[in-house]
This record gives sequence, C-alpha cells and structure tokens, in this order.
Amino acid sequence: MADFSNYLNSNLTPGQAGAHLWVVIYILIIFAAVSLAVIAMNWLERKILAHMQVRLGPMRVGPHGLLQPIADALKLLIKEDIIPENADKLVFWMAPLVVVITAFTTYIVIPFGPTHAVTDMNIGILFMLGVASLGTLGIIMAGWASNSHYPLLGSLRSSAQMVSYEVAMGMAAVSAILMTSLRGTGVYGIGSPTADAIGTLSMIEIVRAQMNQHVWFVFKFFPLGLAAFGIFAIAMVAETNRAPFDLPEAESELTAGFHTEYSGFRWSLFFLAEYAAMIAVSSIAVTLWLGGWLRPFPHWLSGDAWDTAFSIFPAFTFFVLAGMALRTTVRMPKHPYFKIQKAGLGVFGLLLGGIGLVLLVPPVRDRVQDIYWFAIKVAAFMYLYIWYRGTFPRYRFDQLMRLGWKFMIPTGIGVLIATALVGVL
Amino acid sequence: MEITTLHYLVVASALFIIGTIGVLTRRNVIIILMSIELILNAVNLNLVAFSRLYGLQGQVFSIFVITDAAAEAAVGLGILIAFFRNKETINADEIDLLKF
Amino acid sequence: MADILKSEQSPSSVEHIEAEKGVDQPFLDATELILNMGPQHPSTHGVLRVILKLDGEKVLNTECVIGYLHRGVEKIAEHRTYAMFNPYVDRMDYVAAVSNGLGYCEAVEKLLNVEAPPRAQWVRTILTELNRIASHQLWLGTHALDIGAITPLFYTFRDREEILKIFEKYCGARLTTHAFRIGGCLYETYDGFEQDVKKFCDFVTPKVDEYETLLTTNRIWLERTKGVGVLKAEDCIDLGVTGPVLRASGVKWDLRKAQPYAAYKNFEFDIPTGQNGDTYDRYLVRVAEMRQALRIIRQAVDSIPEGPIMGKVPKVMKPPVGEIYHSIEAPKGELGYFIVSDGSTQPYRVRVRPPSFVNLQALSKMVEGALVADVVAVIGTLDIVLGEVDR
Amino acid sequence: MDPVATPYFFYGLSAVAVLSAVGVIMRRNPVHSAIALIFTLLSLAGLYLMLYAPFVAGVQIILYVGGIVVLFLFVIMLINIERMQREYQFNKQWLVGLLAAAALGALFVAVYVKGQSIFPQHAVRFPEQLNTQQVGKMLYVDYLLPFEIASLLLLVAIVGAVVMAKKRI
Repeated sequence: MADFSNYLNSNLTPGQAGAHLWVVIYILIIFAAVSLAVIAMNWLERKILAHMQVRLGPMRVGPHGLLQPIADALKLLIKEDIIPENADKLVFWMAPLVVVITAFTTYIVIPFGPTHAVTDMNIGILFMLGVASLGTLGIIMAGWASNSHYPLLGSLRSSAQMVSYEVAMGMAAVSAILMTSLRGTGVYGIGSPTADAIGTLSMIEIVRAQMNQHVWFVFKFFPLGLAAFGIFAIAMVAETNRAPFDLPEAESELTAGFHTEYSGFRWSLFFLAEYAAMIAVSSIAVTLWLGGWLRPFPHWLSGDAWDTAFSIFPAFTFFVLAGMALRTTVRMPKHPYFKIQKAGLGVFGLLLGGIGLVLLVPPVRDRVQDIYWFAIKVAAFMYLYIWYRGTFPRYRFDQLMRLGWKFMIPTGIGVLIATALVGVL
Repeated sequence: MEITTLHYLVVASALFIIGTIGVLTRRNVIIILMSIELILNAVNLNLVAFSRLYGLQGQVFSIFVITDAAAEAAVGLGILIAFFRNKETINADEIDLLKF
Repeated sequence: MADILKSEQSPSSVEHIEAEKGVDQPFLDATELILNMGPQHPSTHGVLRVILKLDGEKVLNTECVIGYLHRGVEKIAEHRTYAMFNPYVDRMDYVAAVSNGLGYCEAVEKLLNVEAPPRAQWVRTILTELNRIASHQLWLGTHALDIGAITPLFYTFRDREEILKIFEKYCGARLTTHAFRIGGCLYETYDGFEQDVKKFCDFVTPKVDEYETLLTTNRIWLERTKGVGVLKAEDCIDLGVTGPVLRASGVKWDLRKAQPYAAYKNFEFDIPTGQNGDTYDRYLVRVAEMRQALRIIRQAVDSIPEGPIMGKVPKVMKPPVGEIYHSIEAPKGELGYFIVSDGSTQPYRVRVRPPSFVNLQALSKMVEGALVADVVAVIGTLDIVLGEVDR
Repeated sequence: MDPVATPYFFYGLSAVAVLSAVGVIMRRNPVHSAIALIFTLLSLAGLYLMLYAPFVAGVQIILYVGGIVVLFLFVIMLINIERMQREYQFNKQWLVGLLAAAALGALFVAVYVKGQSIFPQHAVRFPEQLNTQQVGKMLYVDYLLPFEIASLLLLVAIVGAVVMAKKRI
C-alpha cells in the first residue's frame, strides 16, 4: 500500500516505477477516456459534418442531439447479431476483437504527460507503429471470414493500402527520431543550438528532446520537419482508412467494405476501433512533431506568470463550453416541449462549469494541464479528419497506390536523407 | 523458480520439431512455408536466448534471420502464386515436374 | 455487310476476352472474381444490376441487367386515352418529369395538328429549363457522392428545393408534376410567378459557382474524372448516345437548336461542348448547361406574352390515322415519342426513346479495362434514371 | 527493476507459442494456420521482451506479424482454398517425417543435457534502456557488410517476387 501512495511523488510512469496497481488504474482510466472520446467524437463528427453540409445533424435525442451517441450505442447493443451462414465463425468472431485490441494496445505507450502514460518503453515508437499495423490483420480476417465478395475486395484493398502507407509513415517517423539525436537549428535558426541531443525511440524521451532543444520537431530544420510531418499526416489518414482514403469501406463502391456483413455489436467494435486508431495515430503525430504535452512557447514565454496564465487554459476552455451550453439553454423557445431539453442542457452546462472550477484548483491544475495541451492538439487532428471527410472526393485504388509508392515514400526517404545531411553538416 | 536459458532452448527445440514435422508431412505449400517460419523462429529464440549469455551478437543475427525470412516468404509466395495460376494446385507432391 | 457488323460487335463481349487470352493460357485466373453490383447497391442509382468480371480490381467485362423497375408504361398507353396517359410519362424519368410531359404533349399536339398558344409555350420553356437545372443538380450531387465527395449533395439539394417550391406553387406537385396538358397548360401562372423565377435565377447563379469551387479544380476530383470513361464522338454516334454525354465528346448537337420546339427559337443560348469525352468534360458540360438554362429562363421570363394559356383542343381527342415521332432535348438526352394512331381515342402504339436507356448501352464500352471505382463513376456520369431505362 | 511474475509469463507465453505452432501444422484451413502463426509469433515477441531484447521484439511484431503474415493471408485470399480443404492434408511420408523429427528432438535433448554444463552460470545483464542503441551500433559498425548483403538480398527478393507473381512480364 505504501507503494501505492509513494508513486504519486515519483516522476515516473507507473510502468517504469513498477507500481502495478497504478498500471491497472491507468489502463482503466485510458480505456474509459478513449471510449468517452470516441462517443464525443461521434457526436462532434455528425454535428460538424452536418453544419458543413447546411443541415443540423442530430437534434432530437437530448438537447442538440447530445444523447444521440448513447442512443446509437444502445441500439447497436440490442440489435440482432447476424453471422452469415457460410462465414468462418471463429475468424468472423475474432476479427473485431483483434481490431479493437490492437487499437487500444497502442495507448500503453502514449505519453499524455511526463508521467501520464501507462509505461515508457525504449522501443516506444517502434512498438506503436508495429501494433498499429496489426489492425490490418483484423481487417483481413473480417473480409475473408465474411465469405462475400465485397468484404473480400475491401480487405484486399485495406491490406494493400495499410502495408504501403506504413512504409511512408515509418520513413516520416524515422526522420523525427533522427531529429532527437541531431543538434543544430537549420537554416532559419529555429530552436536551441547547444541543447544536448540523444537518439531515442521512447515516446516520453522524444517529447523531452523537443523540450530540451526548444523546438517542436515540426519546425526543426524548417522545411524538413514540416515535410516529414506532412507525409505522416497524410499517411495516417490512409492508415486509419478515413476519407479521402476510405477505399476499404468505400460506401459507393463496396457498400461497406470489410464490415459489410457485420451488424450490431460487432460492427460497433469496428467503429470503436476505427476512432480509437484515429486518436492513437494523431497522438503519435502530436508526440513526434507537435511537442506532445508541451504548452505553446514554453521557453519564449517562460516565467511563473506565464506558467500560471497557461495553466488556466483548461478551466477556461470548460468555462467557454459551459457558457455556450448555458447560452443555448437561455435561447431555447419557451415552450413546454423544450422543458426537459432545457433542464438537461442547463445541467450539462453547469456540469461543464463545475469541471472548469475543479480544474482551477492548483494541484489539479498542474497535473491536468499537460493532458489538456496533448488533448487539444489531438482534437485539432480530429477536426482535420472531419474536415477532410466533408471536403474531399475519394481516391481510386491505383491513384492511392501511386500516391503512396511514387510520391510519399520517395519524399519520405528524401526528407530522411536531407535531415541527416543537415544535422551532420 | 528462475527461468534459465535451458527453458528457452526447450521451447525453441519444441518449435523447431513442430516446424520440421510440418515441413515433412504437410502437402499444402502455404503450410510448409509457415512451418519454415516456425523453424526460423525457433532459431531466433535460440539466438536471443544465447545472447543473454554471450552478448548482443545473437540479437543482431536474429534480425538478419528475420530479414531472410521476409525475403524467403516473398519469393516463396511469389512462386506459389505463379504455380497456382498454371496448375490450380498448391500441393507439394504434385509439384514434381521441374517446369510448368 | 455481315462481316462489317461482326467486326463492329462490342469488343467487351465474353468471347472477345476469351480470344484475347489466347489458347496457351486456358487457366482460370487465380484472381478472377465475379462481382454482382446491384440491384441493391448504393451507387447504381436505383435498381440497375451490373455483373462485373474482375481481375483484382480491373474490370474485364460488364453485363447490365435491367428490368427491375419495368412497369410496362408503353403497353399501358394502349389502354388509356391520350389525355389519360399524360401523367404516366412523368413516372419514367421522375427527376425530369416536366420534360417528359413536354415531349408527350408536343407529340400528341403534332398528331392532332393543334398548337399550344405562345403563352403556354413560354411557360413550358421556363418550367422545362427549371427542371433541367433540377435534374442536373440532382445528378451533380449524386455523382459527387459516388466519387466520394459527400458535401455537394446537400448543397445541390438545398438549391433544388427552390425549384421544387416553384413547381409546387405552380401545379401543386413537386416531383411528378403533370404540369402540361395536350394543347397548352392547364393552369395559369400564379401571381408572382415571374418574380419567383427571377429570384430563383439570382439565387442560384452564385450557387453554381459554389459547386464549381468545391469540385472543378479539386485535385482528387480531377484525378478521378479526367480520362475516365472516355467515349469518342464516333462511338457516341454509333451507340446513339445523346445529350450532355454526346456534347462532352465534342459533337455540337442539341435538339433545342437543331429542331427547335416550344419557344426555344426565340432565345439566345450556347451549346456547351467538351473535347475529350471523359467524365470531367461531362461534368463541365452539365454545369455549363445549368448556366445556359438560367440564361434561357431569364430571357423567357422577361418576354412572356399575354394571352390564353390553353389552346383549343377537342374534348374527345381522336387524332387522324397516322404516326408521329417527336423528340425533345431532355436533361439526359434525346427523349422521343413515337405514337401510332388508329383514329380512336387511344393510341394504337406508343414507343418511347428514353435517353437513359440508350446512354446506358455505352457503359460496357466506357468501363473496359477500368477499375471498380470507375464503374461507379461512369454509372454516375451517364446520368441514368432507372425509371426511364426500364419504363 | 525486475520483470513481474517471470515464471508464469514464461510458461504462459511458451504454452501459447507451442500450442499455436501445433495448430499451424494441424489445421485444415490455411487461414486458421496463419492466425495460429500470429499467436506463435506474438508470444515469441513476448519471450524476446523477457530476454531483454526489446528491439528484436519490436522488429518481430512490425516485420513478422505486420508484414510476413499479412503477406501469407494476402496470398491465401488470392488462392481458392475450398478445394484444398477437401483433399488429404498429409502426404504419404508422414511416418518417416515423424521419425525424423523424433530423432531430431532426441538429438536436441541430448545436446542440451550434455551441454548445459558449459553454459555460463550467470546471465549477462544488458541495460535494457540502451538495447536499441547497442544493437544499432553493432549492426552499423561491426556487421555493416552483412547488413548491406541483407539489403541486397531483400532487393533480389523484391525483384524475384515481382517476376514470379506478375502475369505477363
């Protein structure tokens, strides 16, 4: 039990500190938080996409459709679970589990803060890319086990796509890893020229390297970091099978691709895994290039005053959200029909405000702000995902492959070589 | 009870023997290739287990073995596809003409 | 002659593929796959069934199966009086019901030797052109959706709604309008019709630019549509393809100019054409046609003549014995009605030349050697309506 | 820091590895074999982690499971396996095969039992945190020539696989 409370004073992740109980707690928290994020993401995607498309989106279940994801989840849970007659039952049953497990396993090494990770492995990024690539297996299994042509085509597409884009992703990631071991500021003189540079694959150390070198890697060696980041940002969309690279589940071509034959709860597992994987790869991008949990300008705007100012941001965000909710509550029509909705939204707004108040308490504030900066960066990526989906048509398969093999991989290798050259010279 | 190197060696030899049986007795070439992967993995486990005793060379060599396995799988499966396209079979004991 | 016919057989037939493979490769390909697309499929625009023979993703052969929406419209006509058959034609191309009605009414008028009064002609032209915009908007939205862009659909439907509102105000119906009668129009225009139409024109002109901002220079859109489903001008003429598909191949053929009907000869407009005959050109042509339609509507609204809107037609229509073929430029192409009269109140035979049906023939030629995704794009770009294909 | 409950993890992982390996060679359906192979490979990755070889474990996951097995599954999907499932799965020399394998096993056991005395008694402990750096240094300094030869091998394999699998060259 002493271990249990002693951990809070250590500056290590629970996995490194050997606090096994804390490991379990962290895993549970992360699981719950990611599931909650997926639910929130579901609602946000539908609302944002709807507003991009001159419509309202879910409005009926709960105030402004806030309870819609929950209603959907309930519907999916009680829906009949159909397994096709000629499907390979065992593989059909395993596929969604494989997809979900791989999507959630990656969260073990994601550093939400200097101590807010389940553990820190010295092969962290390798582990993440490896486990993320295992999701392909689940998709292949799903497509094959369904014993139907559309899923088969979808899974063939998906495996080819994910295998090709993994290479580009890896190339981009390697150039970021290389930056951890390179001193220097590049042509534009961004960052600290004298910081010590150690090569590392560990996720936490990569962020620490960005802190020590006074630069997010997206700006290091100016155009190079940005180029590598761009390649990763494109490849990660392809890796998670989202628009405009959503060929494996291209609705207008393959009906629903690899999960055509899935329904109910199994389908919702695929859904969960897709969004969890989106958050996971966005987290990799944030960790490698956007400074992970670091707040903006930790060196330029340093000092206690600035620290305090920036640590109020989480609370401030919640206050803004609460204000929006309460404003909508006030503006709702004065009709008995809206009574319950009004009350619900009001309570929701007060809840958000309450969370904001809790976040103002100094010890909580200091522990939470790392997570906040990480989450806000990931949220920007999530918004980009939605934006892509609302804007772009879908690539064709050969174009996708051409983009991957003839543009992204050569560019990735070129950026890698250029980074090495700039770093050595 | 401490896990010694011998434990790993026993697991590795078990995998090796299973792989050997697979290669020798199965007719399906895909399964034979998978059995070869099992054998290579047994070797890898041995190498890594010994690297704990003698130094990192074992790990480095196991990386070479994995590279080799990748090359072997790619070429083997390529041959397999070419063969299946011509003969519509992938049974090892029907592949005996040395040409197609 | 027989030889010529043989050599002109569609090269995508099964025999052709077998022949191309040669005798030294008699095997069944390991990757060959028969994919049954439709009749229940999100992007076959109704109940079209396409049987695709695939090599991986590459299309080796296509076979269209139609008739899932066959209602025997032409046979029904033989048991209805001329006026009674009028509403049925709306159900063929239900997204351009007004055009269908116009073609039928004009054909019967020709048979009866009556002419609609000028006011009716003008109103007909306005409504038909409005309907052309509506049809193209629906096409654009669904076509973009097929290619994966989900947003244009909502934009086009938002604007199409305004057209449907005008229809609703004019004749009470939104989709299957039954707006025209033989000999003119049944309804006089409502108060403010001209203002509504003008307002709509001003409203939709910037919206067409908006669709273009979303798509015309979008790199992915260009990649997905340029060089996809190319149909040369000769092939178009051989296959009898008409409408925007024909014009996108560079043939300047528009029945509104070639054999003017309704009030078209009074208005100035251009015939937009393309050069390459690919999916992108068809998109550009249709967007340009929306603009031209707006131009026609503006001119027509400014010059609606006064006078009666319904001509003098006998209560019991008994056209003289004879036959007539009359065709108009529907949004999808040449829509023709061939009506044989035996002098009774009911047509002896009605045959419709539906543009969708004829254009659909080009599908297998256009997707030869393309990928599955192109099949979807090409079905979209042909702008077929299964109600019209199957009738 | 010592790993947790090492013996249990070891026995669990080895049991999974061996049982799935048996599954690989016993299953009628190649897809099931491939899935069993995944389990073997993943548990071996776990064993590598227990042997303080995290880099090899990472490479095992990313290359073996994410690459080679995906390739296997890909090929199985391209090939019609329905006929193969109905055929005899084992060839006629299964008795010889078993005997050879048994002899091999006996040989291994003999070698291990005899040879255990010559193993160093105490394992060399490498700092796990520096494993990747050390392996990398060794790959790029001591074993540079083999490394380059391996890359050449991969290139040859790429060309060979393409030549083999392409329909018309």
